[in-house]
Amino acid sequence: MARKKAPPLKKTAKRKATGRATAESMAKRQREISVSEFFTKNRHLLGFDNPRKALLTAIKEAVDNSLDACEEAGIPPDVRVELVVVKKDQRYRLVVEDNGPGIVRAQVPKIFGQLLYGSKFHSLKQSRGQQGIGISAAGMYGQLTTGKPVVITSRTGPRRPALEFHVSIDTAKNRPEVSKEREVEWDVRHGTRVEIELEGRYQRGKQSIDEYLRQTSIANPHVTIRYVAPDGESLTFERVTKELPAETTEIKPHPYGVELGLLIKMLKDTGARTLSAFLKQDFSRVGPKVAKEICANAGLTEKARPSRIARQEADNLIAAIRDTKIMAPPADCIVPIGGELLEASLKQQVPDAAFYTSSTRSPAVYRGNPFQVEVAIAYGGELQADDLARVFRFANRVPLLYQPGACLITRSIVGTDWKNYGLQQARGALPTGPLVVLAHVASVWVPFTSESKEAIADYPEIQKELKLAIQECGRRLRIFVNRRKREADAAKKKSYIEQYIPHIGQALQDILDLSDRSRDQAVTKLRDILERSRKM
Amino acid sequence: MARKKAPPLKKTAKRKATGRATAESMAKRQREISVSEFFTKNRHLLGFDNPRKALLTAIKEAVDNSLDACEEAGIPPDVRVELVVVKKDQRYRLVVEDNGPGIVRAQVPKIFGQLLYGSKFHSLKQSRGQQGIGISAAGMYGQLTTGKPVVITSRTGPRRPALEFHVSIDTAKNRPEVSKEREVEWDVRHGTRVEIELEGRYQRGKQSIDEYLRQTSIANPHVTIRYVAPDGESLTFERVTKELPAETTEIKPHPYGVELGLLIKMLKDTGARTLSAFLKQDFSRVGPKVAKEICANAGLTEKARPSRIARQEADNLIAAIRDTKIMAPPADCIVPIGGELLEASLKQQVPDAAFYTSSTRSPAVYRGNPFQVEVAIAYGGELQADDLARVFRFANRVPLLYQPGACLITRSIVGTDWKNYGLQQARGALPTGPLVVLAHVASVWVPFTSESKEAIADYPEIQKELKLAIQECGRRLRIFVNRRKREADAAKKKSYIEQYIPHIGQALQDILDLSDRSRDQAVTKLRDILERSRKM
Amino acid sequence: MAKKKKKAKAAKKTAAKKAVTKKQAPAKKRAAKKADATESCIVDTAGGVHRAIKGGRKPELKSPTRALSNVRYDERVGYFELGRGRKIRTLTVNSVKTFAQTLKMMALSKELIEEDDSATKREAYYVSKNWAEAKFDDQTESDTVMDDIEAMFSLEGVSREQLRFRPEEHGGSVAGPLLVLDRDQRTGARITVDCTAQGSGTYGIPHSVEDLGFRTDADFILAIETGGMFQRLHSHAYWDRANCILVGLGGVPTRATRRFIRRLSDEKNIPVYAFVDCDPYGISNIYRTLKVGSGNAAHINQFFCVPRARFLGVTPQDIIDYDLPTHPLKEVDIKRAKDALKNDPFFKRHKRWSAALEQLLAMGKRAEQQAFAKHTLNYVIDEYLPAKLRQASKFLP
Amino acid sequence: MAKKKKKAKAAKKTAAKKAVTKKQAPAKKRAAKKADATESCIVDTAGGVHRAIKGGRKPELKSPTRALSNVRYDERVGYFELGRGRKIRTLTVNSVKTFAQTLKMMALSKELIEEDDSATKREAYYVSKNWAEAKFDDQTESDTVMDDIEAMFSLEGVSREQLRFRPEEHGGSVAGPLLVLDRDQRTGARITVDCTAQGSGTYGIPHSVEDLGFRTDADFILAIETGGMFQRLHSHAYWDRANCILVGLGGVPTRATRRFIRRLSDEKNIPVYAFVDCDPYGISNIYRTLKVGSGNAAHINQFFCVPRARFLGVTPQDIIDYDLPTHPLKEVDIKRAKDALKNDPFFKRHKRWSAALEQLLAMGKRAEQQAFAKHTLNYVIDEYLPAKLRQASKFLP
Repeated sequence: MARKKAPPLKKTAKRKATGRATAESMAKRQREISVSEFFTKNRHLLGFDNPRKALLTAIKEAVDNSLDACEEAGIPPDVRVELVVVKKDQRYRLVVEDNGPGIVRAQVPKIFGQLLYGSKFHSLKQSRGQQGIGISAAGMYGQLTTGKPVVITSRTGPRRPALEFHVSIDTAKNRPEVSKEREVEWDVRHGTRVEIELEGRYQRGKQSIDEYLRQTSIANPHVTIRYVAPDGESLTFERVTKELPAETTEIKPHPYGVELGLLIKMLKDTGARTLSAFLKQDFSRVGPKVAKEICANAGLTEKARPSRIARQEADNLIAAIRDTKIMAPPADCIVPIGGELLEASLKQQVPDAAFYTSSTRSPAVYRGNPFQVEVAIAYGGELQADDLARVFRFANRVPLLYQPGACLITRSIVGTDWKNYGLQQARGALPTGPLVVLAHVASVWVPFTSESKEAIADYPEIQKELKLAIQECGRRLRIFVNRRKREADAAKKKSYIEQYIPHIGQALQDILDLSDRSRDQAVTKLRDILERSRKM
Repeated sequence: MARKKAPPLKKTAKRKATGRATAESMAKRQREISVSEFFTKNRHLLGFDNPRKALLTAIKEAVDNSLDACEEAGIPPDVRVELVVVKKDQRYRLVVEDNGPGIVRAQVPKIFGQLLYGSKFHSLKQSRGQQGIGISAAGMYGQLTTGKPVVITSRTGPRRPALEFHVSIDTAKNRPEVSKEREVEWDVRHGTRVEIELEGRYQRGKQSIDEYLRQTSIANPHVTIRYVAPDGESLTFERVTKELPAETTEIKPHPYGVELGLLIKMLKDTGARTLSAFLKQDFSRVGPKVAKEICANAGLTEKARPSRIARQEADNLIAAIRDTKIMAPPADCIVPIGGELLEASLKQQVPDAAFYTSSTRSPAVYRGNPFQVEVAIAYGGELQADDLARVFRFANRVPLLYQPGACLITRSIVGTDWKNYGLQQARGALPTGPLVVLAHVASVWVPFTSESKEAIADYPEIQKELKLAIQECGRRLRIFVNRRKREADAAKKKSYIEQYIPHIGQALQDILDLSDRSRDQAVTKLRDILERSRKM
Repeated sequence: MAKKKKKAKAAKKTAAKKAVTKKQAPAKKRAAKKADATESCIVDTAGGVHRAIKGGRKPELKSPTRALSNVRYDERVGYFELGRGRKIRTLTVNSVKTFAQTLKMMALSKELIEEDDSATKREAYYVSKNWAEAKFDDQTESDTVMDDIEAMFSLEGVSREQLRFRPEEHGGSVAGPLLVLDRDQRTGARITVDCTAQGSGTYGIPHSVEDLGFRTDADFILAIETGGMFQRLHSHAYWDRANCILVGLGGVPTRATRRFIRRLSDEKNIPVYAFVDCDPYGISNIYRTLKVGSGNAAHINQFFCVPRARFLGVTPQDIIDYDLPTHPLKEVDIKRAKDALKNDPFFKRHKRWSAALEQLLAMGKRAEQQAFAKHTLNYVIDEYLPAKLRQASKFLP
Repeated sequence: MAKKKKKAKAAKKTAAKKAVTKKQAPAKKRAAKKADATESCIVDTAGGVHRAIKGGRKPELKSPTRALSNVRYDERVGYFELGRGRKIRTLTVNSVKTFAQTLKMMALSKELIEEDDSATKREAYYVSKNWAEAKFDDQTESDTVMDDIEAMFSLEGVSREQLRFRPEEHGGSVAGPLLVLDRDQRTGARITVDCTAQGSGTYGIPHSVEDLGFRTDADFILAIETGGMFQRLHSHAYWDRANCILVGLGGVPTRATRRFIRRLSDEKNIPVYAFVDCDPYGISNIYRTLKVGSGNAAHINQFFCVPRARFLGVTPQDIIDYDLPTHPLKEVDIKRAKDALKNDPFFKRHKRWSAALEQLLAMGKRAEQQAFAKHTLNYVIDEYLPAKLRQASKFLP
């Protein structure tokens, strides 16, 4: 189709009077857009690109929530996941049930029926969920594709009733709508059960639900997961330990991670009366001495009223913070899985390797956020020797299944020179060999490359820790491989001596016309000499 | 650091009483998260990953807004972009000024101080902005990194005052705060001027501001852009035409693009009294006959009250729509640049090629959304012959500078067999040769791979149109190349005859001992024979 | 003109006959006659071109189609023969340059004959540098034109060596009871070279063997693939013990070596036994090429093939019978053998050969002719060759 | 034992002297002496090993370090000499296999000397197949051991050929006024081979030239790179006109050819002129190797280098003086020339050579020796060589 020619400018002017817009007419069309509407149109940003991925994402969000809740309440999680076929390859009903603390009545609608509602966004503490989007987005996707509300059953204690809610989202307002609420019989003491009907496609294999749950169990050795697949088969991943991870504490922001805009906001919102108090109360690791130093560096008095700090002064404050030496933030806000458990877990899921090891790094900091890295490897045995190494990636104990190439973990493994540890490796590729590498990044704020939380973004501080942990595992691997090789070598050398010394005797006899006796004496003597040196 | 061992389960129970959370204590921490807070923490989703990209993204959002506004008002856009160094390589002030209709007083704060506020999100109409995020996100980024509000100056007509606003965002509430508003002197008749101070890094080269403006000018031949760079140098991209693109009309959604969730919402919100009227009023391309057919297919009466349609019935309705043949949506909601203008524009920016051509496809539809594809190429002349082809990508007249590898346009060019058109091409790569390829996808809803709008997502319908347009250009290119080659061949043959026939004569003389006269006769005769045959 | 043509034609016939003659003629006389005949061929071809031009027609040159599809194998003839396929090259605007170069090259050939000189391919290329625009830009161009001329004249029974274009490559080495009748390079006087009188050295075959004569009472010619084996047999004067002529091929034999063996075996009517490695390369590339030629250069087979050749060894069965050390067949070996079984008219024709190749493939192994050293260094002289020669009638064809 | 050792040492000294002797001795006698000396070397080395074992020490073998860093060039000596760097190989658990194989290989060498036979590298590899576990798994292993032995014995002035390991490759071709004194392979009787009496054929240099004698009154030896040029000069009996001996190298000369030229020029005290292509390959790889040897095989240079060689052409200046057709220098040519200028002690030592290579690089062109055909085919005979030889004293060193 040829382009319709636009009218010349004169005509345009005329048309303006009749049809084209003015500032006033445009103003009338301006409207608020709700965040639900936004994400409805942009659902790929949340991991709901296609029916297959949507199914996995929904399960992931529900399971993450269950685990976070159980752990916060100090309950070793028992999670049951069931997937029921409504219409094969088109529509499924997803059920996730936990033994967690349950949810109080008033919160249920908002948690499941409003995007950007949650407890973790503002707190600096290690948890699976971060943004308060996940589970409500899953519900919204279900609603959009099947029209059905999310069904939540919750009981907060044995003596309280179990309540069932049917919750939808009013996307135009980003507000929950409860279409049904009733008491029901439920034979659990406390816990939450979520049912979502959604469009989806079920598939086994590499990025499947089975694989996700299996990896979840590796990174969460204290969790038991029961899974009933659409075909009715069930699968149980048993916990390796009953010990819960240590409780994490919430921390205040560290000064190094604060930008000007945030600082101004904090200055405005603080309850502190003086700048010095503000710095000490509202930040990690700022004591009287540090506060004093910051104020001095910024050319501000310690007694200054925070709400009166001007923009330019705040700017100086930022510069002053960067110039002041401040201790790294406390690390008890993050809890690694731990070497022993990680190895035990890996052994359970990858049982046939010959060698396991792990390395847990000390906590470190990027942009003021504490984080901690741990790596485990399994090597040899029945593992495939001519494939590329398999990689399990975790962030805050959640497996990452998509976008390995975009992920800092993969890049750190690829960027390590595995030839040093006796493996083959093509340039820019994973090492080749009977190897599984598991890496876990725990942080109060894991920097993902996108909101669908599939890959960890490039931060040099995190990469450094990953590399150090990988290298430590690699060095132990090299020791193992070398010991194996030495054992084989020693056996070979022993047989070498037996095999080849007689030939030396024979050759000497041929060249020097030795008697048989001389020859045999030489052979015996030579054997002694070599045996002696071998044992040294 | 060794992992702190979690206490055994018994102790946990005890601790629960003291420290661990309960449903009630958790409930207290639940909070709403504002969309501004969300995007502050996830600013890479909007294209503010790093200072260099942030600068470009901010300019892009401001220029997009200016162009959209001017066109809607029927005014040929004159846009002035100025970048002032506040602190080299750290902080810049960006000024974008247009001759558009201006913005009415009441709207200014919301447009610049609230995310997800805009006029285009709900309308199916081709425009640059879509979501109402861009310019306010740019302002928010500026505020976050420099603490300064956005300064907007606007005049809606020659007899109205010019108003200056200082607007910030209250990120906790996603609401604007106006810190200053005043009348100012401004010597323009109508227009808008936006000033943002922000952290940034200025760089020339591939993904630079210069390049973005140059490409914008290619795709918008009706626009004049003046650019003052940080070093004070100024650059002007003059318009090629004063004709504005034809005005686009807004369309209603097409039934094929509607999902169940949206349909239910539309049924609830409609003013229509009957199902038949609802279908006819609220959708494109549904007349009485089609409405009747849909109702029949769904097993519903035409008189049914829309608000009473149950979920299951709505589900049937969706199935019925998919089974009914419905005309493609009207195409006047999208306006291509047009072959002539595209070639003229390309010629202005890539002036030294030997050959230009373009192809504008008829509008087509993906998921109910009309779209249109156009492609232009420049070839030969002074263009670099041994480089890979250069690619200019556009979506709704906006240049796409980042993520070429993730973009459907790039993939369509790579997936075309350019050897057919006389170019070299390595497997999986762009063709090699003196070639520039420009592709533009216009649509009421361009599917981007991320909110930062850098690459077009994979839709087979769009890919097909892209390929057809590329192939049409390719075929014309082949004709051009072949004609050139033929002309060169003919010249070469003519000179061949002149050059080599004397040698035949000489050789015959040598072998056959001919006289000079015989030799010359043979040469003359042979020349005749060959000239005759050449002309046939 | 007509007279000239008749004379040329007669000469041509003689040349064709001479090329396969078995009667011995004094070298000088034969050489002169051949030169005459070759020159006539050139004149005749150029005359045809000239006549066409005078008649207002586009001149044409005719040569055989060079492709496996235009080859036939007849056991009685003994080598791959050219079929009837011909390619006509018409002088057109596109081919005018090549046509001119072809004629210039023919003129050069005539000049060489008249001056009793010869030139290598490379020299011919450099000569062309004086042809102004008609010069060759690189040697692959001139080689192609020369190959075309060779193919064209092969139809007249004239070889490239007769056109006085000599190959660049070395000839093979010869030792044993053979007198080569040649001429002194200085005086042109007849001389005789005694191949038993070279000491530990050898007689090196010249680049052109057309004008040589032979005198010998050897029982057979032993054509040997490797320099190492040739040297062993020579240094132990095996040629004396077995009354044979040793020819060291040094891998795939050069044109001069092939033509030397062909002429010697034809004129003296003595059998040729090939002694090569037992692998598809030795069997197919060396032996098969020596005996029947190759498909894609069939136009030269009439000059270079040695139909009398038989295969002494190493055979696949020898690997078993003599318990030879082996190497595994390589990918390329297996491909080559399978290809021979499937496509090669020679191996397809001879059941015993097909069986031998199948046996080799089944074993998956190959053996080198020097592998007999495993037993003793001179096992090949003391045991293997005598045993084999006692059953020469059973050699593979 | 002490007695035996003394005797061996004396023999060794003789051998070392003989290797550079210029006096002519009857071939038979010299051959026998050499064999004696070589055998003594082997016995002496093995004796050292045996003594070490008896003394309870780990036996050692000493060989020269084979690296450019262990090479020196002294113009008076005339070739790259080995430096003082030595590598001691101690018998350890790790090296026991190689050590056994080395001694077995030395025993084989002794056996060959005693039986007056020789073996190629490949034959030696096959002989090892009888060594049970000590056998070589592939020929690269046995080649390495043989190279080590060669290096080891080179310290005693004993060459690989004297150890009776003969190369696989062909020797070069010879024509011209030269009588080669040799023995009949059958009877061992003295015979003389006349290199002017081979007709159009040539005398082929045997694989081992140690026992040859020479008689000649030629003025010089002309060493020619390409077969085509050699054949042209031979077929026009250029050797007669210029009273020289033509040696066709056929590219980089083989060990036998180099040793032949070396012995002939040394014993008859006649100059050697190299006539090769004008490119870094001809200048560096062919001429430089012929004259002074190469850095990484310096242990054999004492046997194979021809310090008397001078460079006749084609020189970079010839390209200009004779207006030769050229080809552009290839990447690899440029790299090779730059490398020679920077690292090669020979070219660094001779200013004229550095200048010539610089000239070549500046022109960016190369020319082949057959390029003279551009003028006329025999221009090289009629003009170029005579002109050059009139100023032989100006040849590049």
